[in-house]
Amino acid sequence: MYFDCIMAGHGGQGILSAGMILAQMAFHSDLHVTWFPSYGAEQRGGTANCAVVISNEEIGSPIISNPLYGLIMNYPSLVKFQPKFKKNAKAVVDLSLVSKEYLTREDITFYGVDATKTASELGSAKVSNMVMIGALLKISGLFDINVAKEMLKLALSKRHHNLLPVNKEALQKGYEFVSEV
Amino acid sequence: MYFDCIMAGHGGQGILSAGMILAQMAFHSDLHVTWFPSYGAEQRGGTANCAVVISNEEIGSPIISNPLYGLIMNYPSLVKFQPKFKKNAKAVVDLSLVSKEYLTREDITFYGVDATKTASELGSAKVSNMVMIGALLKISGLFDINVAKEMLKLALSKRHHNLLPVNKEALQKGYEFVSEV
Amino acid sequence: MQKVVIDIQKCKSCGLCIEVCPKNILNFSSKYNEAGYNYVECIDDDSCIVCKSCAIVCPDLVFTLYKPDKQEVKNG
Amino acid sequence: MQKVVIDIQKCKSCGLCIEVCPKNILNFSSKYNEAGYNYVECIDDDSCIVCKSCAIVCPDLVFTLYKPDKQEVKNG
Amino acid sequence: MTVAFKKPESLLDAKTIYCPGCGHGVIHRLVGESLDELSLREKTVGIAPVGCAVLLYDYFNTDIIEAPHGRAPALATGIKRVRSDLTVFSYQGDGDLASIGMGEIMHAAGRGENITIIFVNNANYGMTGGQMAPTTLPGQITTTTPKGRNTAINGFPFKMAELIASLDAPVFSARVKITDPKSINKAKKMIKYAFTLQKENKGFSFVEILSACPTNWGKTPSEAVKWVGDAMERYYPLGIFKDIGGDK
Amino acid sequence: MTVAFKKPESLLDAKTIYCPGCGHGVIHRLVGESLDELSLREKTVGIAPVGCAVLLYDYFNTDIIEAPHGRAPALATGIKRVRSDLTVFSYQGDGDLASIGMGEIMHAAGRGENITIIFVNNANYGMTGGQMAPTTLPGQITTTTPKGRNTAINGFPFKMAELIASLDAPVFSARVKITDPKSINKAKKMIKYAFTLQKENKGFSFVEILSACPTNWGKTPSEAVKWVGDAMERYYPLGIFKDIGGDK
Amino acid sequence: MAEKVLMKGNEAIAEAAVRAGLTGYFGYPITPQNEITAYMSARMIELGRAFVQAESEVAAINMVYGAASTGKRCMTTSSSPGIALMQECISYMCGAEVPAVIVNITRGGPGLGNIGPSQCDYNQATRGGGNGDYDMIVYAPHTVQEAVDLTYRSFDVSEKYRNPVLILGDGALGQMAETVILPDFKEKEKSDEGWELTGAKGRAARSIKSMRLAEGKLLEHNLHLEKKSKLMRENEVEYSYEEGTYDILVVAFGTAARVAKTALKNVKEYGYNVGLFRPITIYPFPYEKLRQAASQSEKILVVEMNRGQMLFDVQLSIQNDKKIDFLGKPGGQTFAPEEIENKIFSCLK
Amino acid sequence: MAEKVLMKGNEAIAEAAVRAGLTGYFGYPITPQNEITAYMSARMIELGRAFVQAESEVAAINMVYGAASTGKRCMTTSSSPGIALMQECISYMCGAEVPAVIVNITRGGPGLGNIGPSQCDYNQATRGGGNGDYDMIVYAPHTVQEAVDLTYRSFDVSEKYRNPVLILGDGALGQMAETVILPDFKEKEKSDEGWELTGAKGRAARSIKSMRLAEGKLLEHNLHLEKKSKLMRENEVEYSYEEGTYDILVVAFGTAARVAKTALKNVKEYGYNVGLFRPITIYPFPYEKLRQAASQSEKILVVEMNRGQMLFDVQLSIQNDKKIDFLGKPGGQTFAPEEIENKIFSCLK
Ligand SMILES: Cc1ncc(C[n+]2csc(CCOP(=O)(O)OP(=O)(O)O)c2C)c(N)n1
Ligand SMILES: Cc1ncc(C[n+]2csc(CCOP(=O)(O)OP(=O)(O)O)c2C)c(N)n1
Ligand code: SF4
Ligand code: SF4
Ligand code: SF4
Ligand code: SF4
Ligand code: SF4
Ligand code: SF4
Ligand SMILES: [Mg+2]
Ligand SMILES: [Mg+2]
Repeated sequence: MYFDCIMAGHGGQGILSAGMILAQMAFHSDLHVTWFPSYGAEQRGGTANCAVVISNEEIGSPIISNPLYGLIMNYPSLVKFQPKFKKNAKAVVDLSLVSKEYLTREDITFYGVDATKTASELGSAKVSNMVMIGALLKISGLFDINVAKEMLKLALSKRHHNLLPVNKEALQKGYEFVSEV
Repeated sequence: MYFDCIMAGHGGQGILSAGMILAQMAFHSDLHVTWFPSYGAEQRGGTANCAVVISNEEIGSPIISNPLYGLIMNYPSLVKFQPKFKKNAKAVVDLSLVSKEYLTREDITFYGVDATKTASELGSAKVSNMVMIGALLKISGLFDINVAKEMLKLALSKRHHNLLPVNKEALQKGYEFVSEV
Repeated sequence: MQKVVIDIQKCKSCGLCIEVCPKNILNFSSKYNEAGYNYVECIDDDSCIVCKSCAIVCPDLVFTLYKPDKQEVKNG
Repeated sequence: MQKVVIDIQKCKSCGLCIEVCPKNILNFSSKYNEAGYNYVECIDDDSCIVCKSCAIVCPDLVFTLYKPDKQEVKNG
Repeated sequence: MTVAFKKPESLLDAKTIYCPGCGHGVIHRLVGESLDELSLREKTVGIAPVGCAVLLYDYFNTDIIEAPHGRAPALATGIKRVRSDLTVFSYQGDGDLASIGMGEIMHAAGRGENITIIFVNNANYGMTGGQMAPTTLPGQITTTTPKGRNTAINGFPFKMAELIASLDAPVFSARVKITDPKSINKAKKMIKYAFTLQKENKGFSFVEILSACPTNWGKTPSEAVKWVGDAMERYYPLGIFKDIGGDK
Repeated sequence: MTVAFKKPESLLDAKTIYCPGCGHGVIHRLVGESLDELSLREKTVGIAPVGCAVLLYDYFNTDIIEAPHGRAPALATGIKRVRSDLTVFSYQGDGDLASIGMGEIMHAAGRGENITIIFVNNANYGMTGGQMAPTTLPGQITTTTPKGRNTAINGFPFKMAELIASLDAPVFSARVKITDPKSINKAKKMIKYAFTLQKENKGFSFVEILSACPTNWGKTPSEAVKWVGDAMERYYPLGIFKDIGGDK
Repeated sequence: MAEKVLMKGNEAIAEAAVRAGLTGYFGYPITPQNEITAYMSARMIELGRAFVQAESEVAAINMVYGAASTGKRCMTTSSSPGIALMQECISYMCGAEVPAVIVNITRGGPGLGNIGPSQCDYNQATRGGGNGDYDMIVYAPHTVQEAVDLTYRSFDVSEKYRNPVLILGDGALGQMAETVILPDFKEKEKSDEGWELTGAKGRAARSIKSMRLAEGKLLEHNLHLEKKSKLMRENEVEYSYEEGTYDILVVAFGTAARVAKTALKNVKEYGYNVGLFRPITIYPFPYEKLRQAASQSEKILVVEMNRGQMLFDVQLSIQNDKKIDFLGKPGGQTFAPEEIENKIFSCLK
Repeated sequence: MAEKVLMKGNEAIAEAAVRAGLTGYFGYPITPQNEITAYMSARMIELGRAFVQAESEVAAINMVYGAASTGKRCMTTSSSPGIALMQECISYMCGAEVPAVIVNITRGGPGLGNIGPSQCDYNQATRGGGNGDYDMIVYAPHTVQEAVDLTYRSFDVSEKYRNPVLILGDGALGQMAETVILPDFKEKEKSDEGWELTGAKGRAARSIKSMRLAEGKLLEHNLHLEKKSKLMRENEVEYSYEEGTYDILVVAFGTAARVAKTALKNVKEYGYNVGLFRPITIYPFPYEKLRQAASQSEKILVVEMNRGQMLFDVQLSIQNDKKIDFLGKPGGQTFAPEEIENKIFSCLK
């Protein structure tokens, strides 16, 4: 079993913690996992990204030049990563922020979900990242959605446990609403 | 032809320039020559020394661990260098400042001259170093005393040329007065 | 010709110009530039008094401003 | 017992103590110590008033000074 | 229509990597305008720091050299000493100038090098993600003072403009802010004056600029700018601390 | 007879390598006496500079560590932070402290480390043979200012005691001289007070001592001492520039 | 108390040091190791230990030098240019025999370079840029777990030899989060070994110094240091190698080695007989073992994220340049496994 | 105008640089090179050129970096610990491609060591302690005359490669006076090569930098630097060697080589067949030539005033450790000829 994914968006969207939550799920499933963030000046200008690799074997590079999966939460990230995906890769895009016309590569499959809008509707713009994760779980089959919801408790730090319900709901919505573009 | 000599005394005695004058003589005789001074913190506490090597061939080390000749102008220098001389070395000592009883090594030949006193008598305490050089020329036969006197002009910097006569006289006195201890 | 020329690709949506405009004629567009920022637009160029406040506070040289020549003002 | 004890091996012949002694009882010896300095000696220990000036200005801790106990002074 | 405001020639037409609302952009422009107005662009060498402004050469239309962290005043000294006809300025952040570069700035000032220092005080290390700088305010939270700068442990901020002014050689040292059009225009005046002094071979000039770093302060650009005029200005009074440009 | 004057216990019974009339010897004694009188010898770590006093460990009867040139205040910081029960002092020359070590001294002072700095200002680099120091007087001839220090080229001397006093954290900064019994006794008082402040955890204390370097000044010891009280004192006024030891 | 967590390399290194009994941390911010300094600023203060954000890397290492001279466990961390600035003091510490741990989370060079993962400081780490003859044990971990384990042990090793130890990581190791088992807290205070500066109470005054002015003393001291180096070379060599006879033996350390593992796995799937030799200590370098391993393999491929630095040590070890091929990537970036695979295939041809 | 004089090594090096067209000298006092700084403080000012006594070695090299970026010939000089402090900036200069000349009059190390002559900075000079991959041409003169000649040429070479050049001497070379023929003054201003910072008048603005943040750019830059290094290795190797078949071939550089000459002369008088291989550039090292020379000799004896640093390069060259013997003296002092003679005799047995 091998999974890798690039997650990208702008600073305030919780991209790095979305990646970390996914990594925590893998960690609690006793899988090998690496999480690798963009760092330093790269982060300035507002974009952030991270790479998550999950495997049942030792992981070589934590950095992925040509990802299998993508989670794209703004336009500049699409510009940056669209050319890099492996052939036949799958990418979830937040359609609230990226318009479909820019999804130009034909050898990869794009999936869309209105993450930002959905999150706002849930009453917390901050959980758009969880909507995206929900969608990613669906298209990748990485973890069962219910197992994932359970693992959220372990992945979220204690002081955020009051936010568990809304996060679970966000996961669920993403899982449900995602569809191929 | 190979000659090496350690010259040592305290700071004010013009030890380094005495060595340089000898080196200049060799330079103007188209011989190979190196002059190597004590430097840095070594100089503090008032002692100074230099090593002069003169040869008709390329010179290896400018630093001499076991000198063939010595020119000793105070007691601490005697303490420092007496043990280092090569067997059968020859050393001139300023008897105005070092008493004979300290000249203990029996496998080397000591020569004495009252350099400081002689210089004072010549009216210039500063030329005690030249008295010593005169003595050294005598015991080493390195340069003919008259040639040496002539070369003084080349060896002394222009602004000291008014001191040529007294320096020549000092050379001569050292040459004359030196005797085995 | 416009008085307020906005280089939308440079705008970073910091909002400082909006706050400082005495005529309240600057506002965020609903559109995003290439860098993903919803840039500023001037919603009423006519009202601009070319006080330059926007340009002076803008960290990103987004603005170029033109002053009508006296003639033009008269012809207003 | 002497009031002014001089560690001749440490003296560097700087002369500062000589200048400062109010009783003018310090002077260069005609002899040299191991380091080659003609060291200082006290030429009249009796006159010393133990003002400590010499010891205070001496950079080389050459001096140890003793004060007569009151008793001794009286017995002079 | 005539142009009322446009990019100075001393700047390139470039998008910067600075965060939204960052003060560096404004300061670049003020320096650029000053060089333009004094006709210095073509004989200027600027020195980029290590800090958010490291890419100065992508933004300035003048010759630029990148200094190792903190050493810009030494580079400036070198350049000016062998090419006294060039206008030389260093552009430095507070970490760069007041922390690792303390020795170099003090000594360039002490020698009275005929150079101009543009000192951007944003009360933290911007580029590396918001650590405490020598200028971080008491109580200010940064990534290395998670409970706020504690003066008992971290010591007190340095007031560089005053420090420089206290030395004998510098001719000009001032502190300005860039929070609103008026203060920005004033800052511009000081910067231009600093370059004028250099042009007239008067000697060392130093302008400290209080500047916003919204990203690392965790503030919106507007909040950040307010904090400059509020908390920062309270600790770092504005003003001219030394000006002997006329007397020298 | 009772002992009226003897070597303090905090010094070893050693011949020093210092030149005749050098000020370092007197200063060593004053530090040693202060440590003795405050019963600090057994819990002291001193820091030797790179300079003529580099062999401090051969002269002090306390633990001593040798710092790289100029870095003594950083070592002092390290030691004090992990062993706040120790008394920590650095002993530094003017080249060491004010030239290469400018950054370290300013920042140790800025942090207000609870340490004591003994700063020996002899207006030149003694150990390396008499080059210009940051404290060399205008006009003073050294091996690197053969025509005298020219302030137009070499800049102005730093007045370190004043500079340190101008910072917020330090509790004590003073300048003394050691030219005669009276001034030496006064210097002793200041040094002892500096250590007292440290003992009472008051913070950073700094004593600058004007000191003779007869060898490199090309003067006799007596002339050199006179020059300290004359030319040097004129440029470097004596006094206490900051003392908030009581208030803190 | 051993804990299994998912943790960033930088923070894991910091926590390992804390658990090893770190008493003083002194550092200056630099990417890609900022998380260590940030972590320590909270953690050390919380534990009542010393944390100082130094004014520079020069100051940081000098604070370590001072603090460690008291016998306390101390550490600094930085990245390439910051480590360059520490060279003088590292040389002093080796000369003065003061133990401490230094971490270099390497970035791309030379100069300001970039902030990506790199192995371009191998020479700096193993040959030194400080003045004089000295050696430091240098560990080159390739996973967060190994970084933790080596950091934890490095304090003991540095004290054993009274010599600083360097941990050479890179941006990838520092930035990535991975599963790691954290070691227990070491609680015991170590006893006085006779050199620590603790105040001359009830004993003669001690000194710590690198200078030896008196005639012959520096020679003596350097021969003493050489003896210690010899002991290091005899006792501290570490490597990872599976005995075998390979068509190609890849030699790589740190992050390059972990990417090479993936590449080798993939190549093996094609049925090729390929192996990995991974030095864990790069000083002392496993010359002997590599020589022996190499003698059993057809070809040696050295893979480094630089222009070829460990390559020299491999050449020194194998003494047969013709057998050795090199794949370098000096761009402040990691290899993709395919790059290594392609090189292996081209070597196999 | 060539002049024959008796001159101290330090002063002769200074005068050679002046005659090569030095425009800016920046230095900080340190023994045993103080005479250079002192000499320059008078000489440069007298000629209306720039002399600055910097506040530190870090400042000095950064002044050189700045000044040299204008295309002017610049120089700094120091000794071991001072050179250690320059490592970061040297790395920057190599990355930013700024030519200049750096002189190291080596003293005993590590740390403060002593102020005697030493060769203990060979690794620092040739492998670098700065961060990242970079190379510097390093000349190792063995007489004052050679020091003068190499210093004089080094400016041209540094400009040819847009890279700093290091002159590696030692306290003996710097302090001794010897007969030397000084070269003529170079008068010609060099023309603009397209990189110098001189003000953007009538041309696009230029920049000098070592950073390459954009993806792939640092890789590209380092491959470009590697190409330059390759050219250096192809074109700049220098050595002194008399072709022959020797029982013992001594390999030594700088002051050790000159003492070895005396020793070899003495040994030859006993009728033995012994020779000297003396690298003049230690980077690039004469690997090829030494390999060839060694193949004709029975035994190789490496002689260094350190613990064995060039030794590695000799091993890399010869690839047969069994043939190589070593005589080191890491005490901040020169050899006496007898020490080398004795070692040769014991090798001859
Ligand atoms: C020698 C060295 N140390 C540390 C760094 C890491 N570093 C890069 S920028 C910076 C500080 C930037 O802060 P500041 O100077 O205040 O500039 P700002 O980004 O806030 O404008 C540091 C520490 C480096 N590049 N080189
Ligand atoms: C890094 C480094 N740079 C330079 C030196 C050479 N050096 C030794 S002592 C010294 C200056 C001494 O002057 P100062 O600090 O004033 O002390 P003093 O000897 O006058 O008491 C210098 C530059 C050194 N040892 N290390
Ligand atoms: S120039 Fe003044 S009025 Fe016009 S848009 Fe700008 S701020 Fe508003
Ligand atoms: S100030 Fe400039 S960058 Fe900010 S919103 Fe206005 S135009 Fe955009
Ligand atoms: S104590 Fe006073 S009186 Fe006695 S010798 Fe010393 S200076 Fe003279
Ligand atoms: S002051 Fe001390 S060293 Fe100087 S002469 Fe007097 S006793 Fe001797
Ligand atoms: S981090 Fe701060 S200083 Fe740097 S660009 Fe962003 S706002 Fe500006
Ligand atoms: S050189 Fe100066 S400071 Fe050094 S010991 Fe001699 S007199 Fe004292
Ligand atoms: Mg800042
Ligand atoms: Mg001094």
